[in-house]
This record gives sequence, C-alpha cells and structure tokens, in this order.
Amino acid sequence: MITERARVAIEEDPEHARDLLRQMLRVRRFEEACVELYSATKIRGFLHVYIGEEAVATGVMSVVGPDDSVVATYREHGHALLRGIPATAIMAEMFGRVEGCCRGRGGSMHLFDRESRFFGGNAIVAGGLPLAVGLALADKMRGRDAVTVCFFGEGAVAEGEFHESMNLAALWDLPVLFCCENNLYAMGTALDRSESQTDLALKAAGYAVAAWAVDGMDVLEVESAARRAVDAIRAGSGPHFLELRTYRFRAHSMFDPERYRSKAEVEQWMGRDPVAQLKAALETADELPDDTWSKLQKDVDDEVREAIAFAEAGHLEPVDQLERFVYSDRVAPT
Amino acid sequence: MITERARVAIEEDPEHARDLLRQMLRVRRFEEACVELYSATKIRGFLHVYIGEEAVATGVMSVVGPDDSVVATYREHGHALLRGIPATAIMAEMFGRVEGCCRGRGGSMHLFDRESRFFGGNAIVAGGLPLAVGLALADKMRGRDAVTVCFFGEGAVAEGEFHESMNLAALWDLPVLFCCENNLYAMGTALDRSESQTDLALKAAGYAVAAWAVDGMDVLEVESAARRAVDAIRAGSGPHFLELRTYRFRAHSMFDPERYRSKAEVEQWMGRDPVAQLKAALETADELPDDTWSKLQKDVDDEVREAIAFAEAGHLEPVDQLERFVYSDRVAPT
Amino acid sequence: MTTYREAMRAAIREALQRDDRVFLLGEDVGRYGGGFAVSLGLLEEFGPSRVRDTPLSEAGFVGAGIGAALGGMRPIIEIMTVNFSLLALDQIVNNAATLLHMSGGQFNVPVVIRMTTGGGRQLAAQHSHSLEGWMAHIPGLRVLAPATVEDARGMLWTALQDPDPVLIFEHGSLYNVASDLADDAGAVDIDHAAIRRTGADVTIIAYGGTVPTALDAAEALAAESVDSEVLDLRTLRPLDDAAILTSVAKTHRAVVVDEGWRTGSLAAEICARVMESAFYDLDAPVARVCSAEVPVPYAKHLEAAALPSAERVVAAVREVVGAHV
Amino acid sequence: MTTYREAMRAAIREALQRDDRVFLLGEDVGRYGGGFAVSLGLLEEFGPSRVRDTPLSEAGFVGAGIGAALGGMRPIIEIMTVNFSLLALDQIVNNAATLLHMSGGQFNVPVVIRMTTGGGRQLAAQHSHSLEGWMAHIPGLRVLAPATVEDARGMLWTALQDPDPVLIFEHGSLYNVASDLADDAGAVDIDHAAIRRTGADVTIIAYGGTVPTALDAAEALAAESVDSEVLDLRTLRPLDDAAILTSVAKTHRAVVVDEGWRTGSLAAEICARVMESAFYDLDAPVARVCSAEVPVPYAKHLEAAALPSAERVVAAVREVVGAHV
Ligand SMILES: Cc1ncc(C[n+]2csc(CCOP(=O)(O)OP(=O)(O)O)c2C)c(N)n1
Ligand SMILES: Cc1ncc(C[n+]2csc(CCOP(=O)(O)OP(=O)(O)O)c2C)c(N)n1
Ligand SMILES: [Mg+2]
Ligand SMILES: [Mg+2]
Repeated sequence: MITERARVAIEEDPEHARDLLRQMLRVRRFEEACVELYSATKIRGFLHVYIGEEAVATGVMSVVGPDDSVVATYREHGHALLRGIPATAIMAEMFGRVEGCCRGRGGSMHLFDRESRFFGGNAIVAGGLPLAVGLALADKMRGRDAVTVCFFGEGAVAEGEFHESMNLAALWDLPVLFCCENNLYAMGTALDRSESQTDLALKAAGYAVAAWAVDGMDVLEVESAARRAVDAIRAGSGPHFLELRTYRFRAHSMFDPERYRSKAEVEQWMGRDPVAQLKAALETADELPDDTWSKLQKDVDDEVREAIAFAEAGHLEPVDQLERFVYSDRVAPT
Repeated sequence: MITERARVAIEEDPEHARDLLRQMLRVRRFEEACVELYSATKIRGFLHVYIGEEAVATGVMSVVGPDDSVVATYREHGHALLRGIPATAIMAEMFGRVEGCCRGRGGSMHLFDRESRFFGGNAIVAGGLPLAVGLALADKMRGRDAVTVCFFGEGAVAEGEFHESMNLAALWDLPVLFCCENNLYAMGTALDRSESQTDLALKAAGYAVAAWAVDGMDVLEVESAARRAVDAIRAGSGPHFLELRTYRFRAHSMFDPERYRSKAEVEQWMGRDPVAQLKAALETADELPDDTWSKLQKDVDDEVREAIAFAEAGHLEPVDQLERFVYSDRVAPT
Repeated sequence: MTTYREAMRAAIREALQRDDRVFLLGEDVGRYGGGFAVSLGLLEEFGPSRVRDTPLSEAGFVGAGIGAALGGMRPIIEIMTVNFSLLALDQIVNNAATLLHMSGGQFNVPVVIRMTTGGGRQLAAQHSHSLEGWMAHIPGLRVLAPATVEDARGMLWTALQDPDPVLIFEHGSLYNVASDLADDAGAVDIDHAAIRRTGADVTIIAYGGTVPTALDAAEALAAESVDSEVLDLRTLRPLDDAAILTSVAKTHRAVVVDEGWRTGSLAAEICARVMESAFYDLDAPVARVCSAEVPVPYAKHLEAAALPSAERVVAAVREVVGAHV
Repeated sequence: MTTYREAMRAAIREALQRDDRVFLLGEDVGRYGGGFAVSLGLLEEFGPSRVRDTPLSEAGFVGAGIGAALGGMRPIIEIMTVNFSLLALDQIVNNAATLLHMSGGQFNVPVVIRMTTGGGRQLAAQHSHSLEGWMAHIPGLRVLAPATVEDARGMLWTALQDPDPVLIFEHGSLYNVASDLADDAGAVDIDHAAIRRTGADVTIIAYGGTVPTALDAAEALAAESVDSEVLDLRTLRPLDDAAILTSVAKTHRAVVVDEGWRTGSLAAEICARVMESAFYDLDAPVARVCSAEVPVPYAKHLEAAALPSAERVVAAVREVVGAHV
C-alpha cells in the first residue's frame, strides 16, 4: 500500500526519499543500540526511545534550516541526531564521557548543541515550550528570519506551561512551530484520560493558532505538512501547531511494564512502521535496489558502531571539574 | 430602556426583583464606605472594589444553595456579603479586628466563612480554581448534590492554573460553575493584550465545557444564565463556564492612576450601571414606590453604618496569639 | 523481608481500607502502577475513583487535592518526583500552608503530599533535587522523611490524622531497601527523631536517604574506635530540637548529613540551632556534609562526587573529633 | 533627592538606552507603569516591544525571558511580587539555573529577574513573602538585594553584564526611600558586602529591607554605648564570606537580621558559616532576628509583631553583647 503522495514524491526526487529513509534508519539503529547498551549498563539514568516515531522528527527536521532553533524533550536522541549532532558525541554523552555533547553532564535526557541551535533535551514535561517562545521572540526582536521548532508529547498539552506558551506565541505573533508528538500515551496515561477534549488541533483554536493533524507514521506527509507550516511562519503568519499522530513501539522508558496497553494495539501500530513503509514505497517504485539498501544499512551500522567505539574510548571529566559550569567561566559575557 | 426579560421577571415576582436590587445596593454602599474608610486609613493593605460589577455576583449567588461552595478572588467583598457573611464581620476583618470573619488575619483579600462554605478570597490570580475543582471532586466522591461556584477575572484565563483546572473539571465531569468576570482589564492590561483569542466562551470549547457569554450588567440576565447552568450541573451534565461581561467603574485598587483606559469608556459603561438599570426597570413597572425605595436605601445604609460601628468597636487579637492557626489547635482532627 | 516500596504500598492500602475519605491521586498512580511502582495493584483493588490517575498538571491536581481536603476528603497526593513539585509550589505554599491562618482558623487542609526525592541514580540535573529541607522552610507544613521500612509503613497513617498539610519525601534510593517488618506494623509517631545507633563521641545527624550513609560511616568509624551516635531526624518540620540537643549535650560534637545543597540547607538550620542552644556544650563547630552546589550531573563519577557519601561523612567526623580521640 | 523607585527606573532606562538587546517584560510594566510604578513612563520612551506587557502567566513569560536570553537578548523580567514567582519556579530552577551545567557549558542564560519582596504593608499572607534567602539556595543563580538608592541605581547594569541568571529583590518598603544620588551614579560592584556603619562591639548583618532596621537599631544601641557594625550583604548568593568573617573577627559577636522565616533562613546559613569558619573567634553564639514562623497576618499589630523590628534587633544585640559591655 503506497500513498499517492509517496508515489509522486519518490518519482520527483528519489534521492531525497532515500535520504529520509536513511535518516529514519539512523535514528532507529542508534536507538536499538542504546537499548542494548542500557541493558549492558553502559548507559544509565532514564532512557526514552523514539522507536516507531522516527517519521515525525525526520520529516520536520528536513525543513528546518541552520539558523532555526530546535527545542525538544527527554525523548530526543533522534532529534539531536537529525539536527546534526554527531552520533559519536551523543553516544559519548550517554556514556557519561567528557567527549559527549554536554561533557557527560546531561545524559540521555539533556542533549544540547550550541552550533546547531539545539536547545535540549528537557526532562520537565512542557518545560521547553516557554523557552521556544522566548527564542522566537529574540528572533523577531532582532529581525532574524528564523523559526523555532518545539517538540513535545501530547501529555504536555495538559500542563499550564503549554497553555501559557501557546497564548504568548500567538499574542506576540511569534515564529514558533509547535510539534505535538501525539503517541497516544503519556507514560501509562492514554490521551482520553488526560484530556477532556482529545482533538488537539482543535485545542489550538482556543489560541487562534493555525493547526492541523498529520499522519505521523508517514514521513512524507510529515515533511509536507512541516514545510507548509514553516513556509507560512516565515511568511509572517505567526505560530503554527501540528498534531503528529504517531505511536511509540517500545516502553515509555526502561522501567515500564506496559500494563496500560494491549499487545494487539502495539502490533497494529507496528504494522505502520514508518521505516518499513517508506522502504516498501521505494521498492514498489523500483527506487531501492538491493545494493543501495545494503549500502545504506551498512553506512548506518557503521555510524552506530563508530559512535559506540568512540564512546567506549572516551574519558571521564576530572572530578575537580565538578563545580565548573554552575556559573560561566568569568570571561567576557557572550 | 427595559428589557423584555426584565419586564416579565418583574411582573412575575416583583418582590424578588426588589430583593436583587437590594442585594446589589448592599454591595455598592458597603464598598463605597470601604473606599472612604481606606482614605481615612481605617482599612489598609490592598483594597479592590467591585463597584459596577454587582450584577454578576448578585445574579449568580441568587441561585446558589447553602450546601454549595463558593470560591472567589481578592475582589470579593460583594461575594462574601451576598453569601451571607455579616457586613459587621467583613468590616471588622478589614479593620483588622478579632471580631472579623478571619480574626483580622485575612483582610480585604482573604474573607472566609466556614458556615456558608465561602472558601475565600484568594490573592493569587487563578489560585482558587484548582481548589474549586477539588471541592467539587469531594462533593462528587461523597455523592453530595452540590455545586461549586468559582469566580475569577478574565485575566486569570491566561494562567496555567486556569487551563489545568478546566481540563480536570471536564475530564472528571465535576459540578463546577466557572464564572469568569470579564471586566475587560486585568489591572492595566486589556483583554486583547492578554489573550490571542478574546472570545472566552469559545475558549471553553477547547475543554469540551459548555459555555456561554452573558450580559453581566443585567442582574436578571445573569441570574437566568446562572440558573440554567446550575440546573444543568445538578442534572449531572458536568462543569459549565459563564463569561460575564461587565466593567469595573473604579480603579483596580487604591493605587491605580488608570492610565490605561479613557474617561469616555468608563462613562459609557457607567451608563449601564446595573443598580440604576434595575431600579429604572422596577420604576417603569411601577414596582418601586418612593417609600419602598427610601426604606430599602435606609436599610442598606443602616447595615453599613452598623458594620462600621461594629468594626470600630472591635478588639485586637492579643499579640501572644500571633502564632496560632499556623497549625491546627491539637484537638481531634476535623 | 519487606521492601520500603512494599511498606509504602501497604500503608496506602491500609489507609484506603480504613477511611473511605482517603483517596490517592497523581500522575500514573493507577494503570501504570506509579512512576516508582509504589501503587502497583491498588487501582485493581480500589478502582479508578480512589486511585485516580491525573493528567500532567501538577498545579491543577495538587490544588484539587487541597480543595478536596477542604471538602472533607483525605487525599494522598503523589507528585511523581520532587522536581515536578516546583510546578505546584504556588498551591502548596500559597494555599495549603496558608489557608488555616488566613481564615483565622476556619479552614484546615488535611492533605498528605508524597513525592520521591533525591539523586544517585544518574537522572541528571532536572531529576535529582533534594528539596525537602527547602520545603521545611514553609510554616504551615509538616515535612516527613521516612528512612526505614518501618517508617515507610507507619508514617502515612499518622500523617493522615494530622489536620494540616503533611509532605512525605521518599528517597528514590530507598525503595528497594528491605528489612523485617512485624506483621502488625502500623502507625508510628511523627513527632520525634530516632536514635538509630547510640554512641558517645559524635552525633551524626541524618534523615531520609542519608541515614544509611550515616550508618555506613558510623560502622567505618567504629573500626577507628570513633563511637558515633546516628540520629535520624524523621520529621524535618518541626524539628525535634530536644533530640538533637540531648545527643549533642552528650557527644559535644556533631556532623549533619544532608543531601540538599549546602547553602541554605536544613543542615545550616541545625547548625544554627545547635549554636543558639548548645554553644557552650560544643567542643568543635558542627560540620556539614551536603551536596556540592551544582545541578546534579549525569556522569556517575561526577554525581557520586556531588552527593554525600560515607567517605565524606567519615572525613568530616574525623575532623570534628580531631585530636581528642 | 532621588527615591529608590526613581533610581531603579533610571537604571532600567539606562540599560534600555545602552544595549539594544535589553528589554523589559512583565505584567503591567507598560501601560500601567508597573505594579509599583517602577517603569512608569518607559513604555512611552521605548515602545511596546521593549517595554513589553505580558498576560498573567508567570511560568510562560519568565520562561520566555529565559528563552530570549538563550536567543541573544538581555531581558529584564519583572515579576510583580515574589509571591507570584512561585508560579515560575520551574523555569527559574529547572531551566535558568541549570541549562549551563546540563549543556556542559554551552548555554548560559543572561537574564535578570526583578521582583518586589517583603512584608510590612498589611498585604497579608499571600502577598508578604520574603523568599530571597530561600532562592539563594539554588546553585546557578546569583541573588541581589539592593538596600540603598545607590544600589538600586547601580546593581542592574552590573547584573546585566553577568552571563548567568541574576535575581534582584526589591523590598516594597524601600521604593519611597530617598537619598542623594550623584548625577553620574552608575554601575556598582555586586561581588561585595558593604559596611554601612562601622563599630567594634557587634556585627549586625542585614540585607535589603532589614538594612534600615539594622541601622535604626545601631543608633538606638549607640545611646546605650554599644558600638555596632552594620554589614549590608548586598549579594545573597554568593555570600561575601570574607566580609562577614572579617567583621566578626573584629567584633566577636554577630546578629543576623533577615525578614525570611527563621527555620531554613539565610540567617541560618550565615550562622552555620560563621560557626564553621570563626567558631573560636566568637564570644557568643550568633543570634538571629527573623520573621515569626507564620503566614504574615493582615492586622497591623500582628504583622508588626511577625516581622523583624529595630526593637527586636536591639534586644538580640543586648543579649549577644551580654554582660561584657
Ligand atoms: C512536569 C513533569 N511531570 C511529570 C514528569 C514525569 N514524566 C516523564 S515523561 C512523562 C510522560 C510524558 O508524556 P508525553 O508528553 O506524551 O511524551 P512521550 O513520553 O509520550 O513522548 C511523565 C509523566 C515529568 N518529566 N515532568
Ligand atoms: C499570579 C498573580 N500574578 C499577578 C498578580 C497581581 N495582580 C493582582 S490583580 C491582577 C489583575 C487580575 O485581573 P483579572 O483576573 O481580570 O481580575 P480583576 O482584577 O479584573 O477583577 C494582577 C495582575 C496576582 N495577584 N497574582
Ligand atoms: Mg505521549
Ligand atoms: Mg479583569
């Protein structure tokens, strides 16, 4: 089953479609490795994987430019990777190494990167939304033509910080793209047990924010919706809200017996695996010869393997540096 | 100009209409006295008067029963008075006397009364909304057929606590009547500078809460809307939201130069004075003979005068009682 | 053997059984079984009204719990971790702690708010706070820190009898601690500190997650013939001054072990009180072993360096005991 | 003569003039002129983008200010009063104070957050908090408490040069205080405490709203020939230990005056530090004059009894100085 949009998109630019596949696969393989490394106690703390949801970040990130800003959640390995943080630096971070993108201080939930304007990695649900509003405000005040993309789960919608942020962004007409990753659960809480009104795009109307729902399992759909939204934002039409309907295939974190949903439901969604879907579409269109696919897989596997080797070989920050970065090193202010 | 509803209502029950007039006048005169007493430094702290908005609390409170609960804001002298707290106890409270309804510990912004289930008097904007949700939850869990009425200004709508409370009340299908006193300003901030979407009743749709807007300058309109909502809530149809469109004739508090609105605007709204309107309607209907009106005024003036005398004659809590009521007196828990 | 987690669960179960005004509410307390599996199975036993999952809205549901208490219920509110309680502080400080006083004694707030606290599990800066000492600053609250399986089992019921708001801080590292628990274990007093080890040379004052640390340190010190008394505060507000002063009067030396950041810690308060009331009893200044003043880092070795450890306690005690031993 | 309010306004104006990355945001800072009239006239001068009214959403606009700082701006966020900051604590503690560390030094947060603090104006329990000492518990923040017109004028610019978040607490009772201010008054240092009165017998340590109280007490004590040194902390985090210890080394006695509630107060921290570092210098335990541990009551006489006063300071000093004078 291949959608018309996929058919056309692949026909128009098969290289780009293959790249999207590759990006999704990078995230998938990287996180599969993370899960194993967690079991091997190489990675510790909380680990939240994005497996099943890769189409969302891949599709959105594909239309985000280098001057744009990105704010994410604790389920952000994929976002970080897609934003351009090297897999090596991310993996080293999760190993707690000084070579990590945050020198080992952040861990899985707190990946940051100044160069690519990747502002975390926030472990407080909805805590990143006000930051996104502020980043967009700064851009607007400085006359910069940039968009701030803010990812968050549907669970965040119940938080007051969501409400305040939507209102501020709309009131001040700010260039923010709110990307609500609706995977139907917040830990064990199904959407209909967290929201009295479960049509999230409709909720955005309460703030006069343009919004629509998107099939978050189809990376081409996501990309097209994100492009439409980002273009509109760049054209000055204020904040936009996308509800990206997706599903996490794995447990919430490494400590989740998954008592709140049925195996059947999970399997049904797995039938819509975004990686498998795009792969099938490319195959149908004869745009994924075996050797291309093998090469693609190998590249991805190499990248992950290298990342692990890099992390393994990494060093620990000397303990006497513990209190560094509580305050800025006293050089001239940035 | 007398509305059809007013004509009918007065015809059906002139006594009741006169009582509504009397209640509004009680609030009006009481607060006029408060303003004077503030200037005379008898009352201190912050003082927020409700002058111009009396129809709202009067109309709503008229349909609230003794087992219902009421939660209000710092602009709550009227609500307290209408709920049945004696004017004497309220005035003594503002004088800081031990005979005050909170023994002088609360002051103008914190009037409470256990007997009439009047739960304050909250000086944190939107801070009372979660309490109202909880009171209604308790009623529902105990199988009590009661409604919790929660008053708040339109400024509160921007707060996260508003959002979280609306969602919880709707999600749990609780008997709460949210009364949004939309007087168009939050201190100096006009509604359209605090909300990206200024149709507040529409906002309630985001929570699947039944809502409508009401002319808050017409006590009969307010009463009828409140009755409809309270009846629906008692019938089990969950929380309701009323946007009561009103206006405060005076400054926000005693420290407000009112630089944010024009005299003309204030005067225009004063032309819709809820007290004057109902009085005129009663006169038109020949239901307010001069002597009735004189008597009514005299009763109200007497009540206010008595309250002041009572407060003046009140006593101070001994200073050695300062630390009382931080924790309950250690008798059996209530 | 019973774990701290099981003891806590048994306490909640007992409360739900004994008093139909009691109910549990919080994020994922129901179907998920609790973020730390404390309430696992209770939904099945008591149903979704009394084991009530909430949306992610800390201010909203904590405030709703406070309102329900005003309305005659006895809610047990679970905030998944102390880190999220920052979102609910307005409700805790401006309402729960304040209503009784503002209302001139009319409205007490019989609510119990439980939360997981502390670091040590590599959860990094936003998930490792120890704010129980900080919260103990607020008049109107009672603050408990059960450190033992017995206290995990017994403090809740007593807290529920309190007419005023009680916060219970459960250190995340304690949930898997197991010990024997009497079959008839039940409510315990929450007014007094407890001596967990008697000793003559120094008083090590600890609470919650630092009690095991203090006991470990005391063991190690015993090998150096330093005889430590370990005092478990149990209740952080109000502090049991008498217990602290009695012990210090005996040992003349004290070390406070507190996972909070040093500046403005509960340990500082204890120092101040000991100085105020027992200045002339002291043979050395009271020492503090607190967390380093950094947002807790993820990397294991950095985190370990940031938090109090038995080694750091031993070192502090050695210093305090000084040349006298 | 310049009032503290005018000095603060001049400081904001100067910042807006000198650095186009600076802007002011908060509730009613614009058309209303500020809840305490600090920003009166600035909207007209700088326009609604740079003097930016916000809706009532403390978490939202404080977080937005933090985000704007990340985005290269230098926001001055006004929280109308400290009481409402409880709604924004998640943003302050979990983001502003933490981002630099979590990001391994990549993202500093150059934001200044101003708020009115303190009691004494009969505003009752929800509008009279003194939480500046409490906030000083949080690593990653710098906390200032200007007590003089000069500091009101000069601290802001220095704070804006700080690459990290700075909280400025303005005591409500100070706004109308007036004193001479040099025409060229400008930025002041924010690293050091200041001696506001030299003396030999006792050090009275105060900050913000309690500095005038301490000075009044010192005057009264002078009449009894007790010669007090008054130390204005100015910066509550990090504390200027050297200044405190130097003065105490001279006087051997100290009284801390702190409007925060006693338990867990900044005063406790100072007691602890003095004990840790100057135990053998002390001739008497350090005393504290703090607020009574009650939600501040409305009635004037009760409120007055709850807050530190010159009389209470005098009494405490007398006790500390004891028989020696
Ligand atoms: C303010 C806050 N409350 C609670 C938590 C604990 N928690 C972590 S993730 C999570 C669920 C979030 O769900 P959602 O926003 O849908 O994101 P998802 O995990 O599904 O990607 C919860 C409750 C938290 N991190 N922050
Ligand atoms: C959380 C919070 N922020 C700010 C304030 C200061 N403040 C007091 S009243 C008010 C305006 C509230 O407006 P609205 O809700 O419309 O009620 P109104 O005063 O118009 O009745 C503000 C900003 C407060 N009390 N609480
Ligand atoms: Mg989700
Ligand atoms: Mg209003």
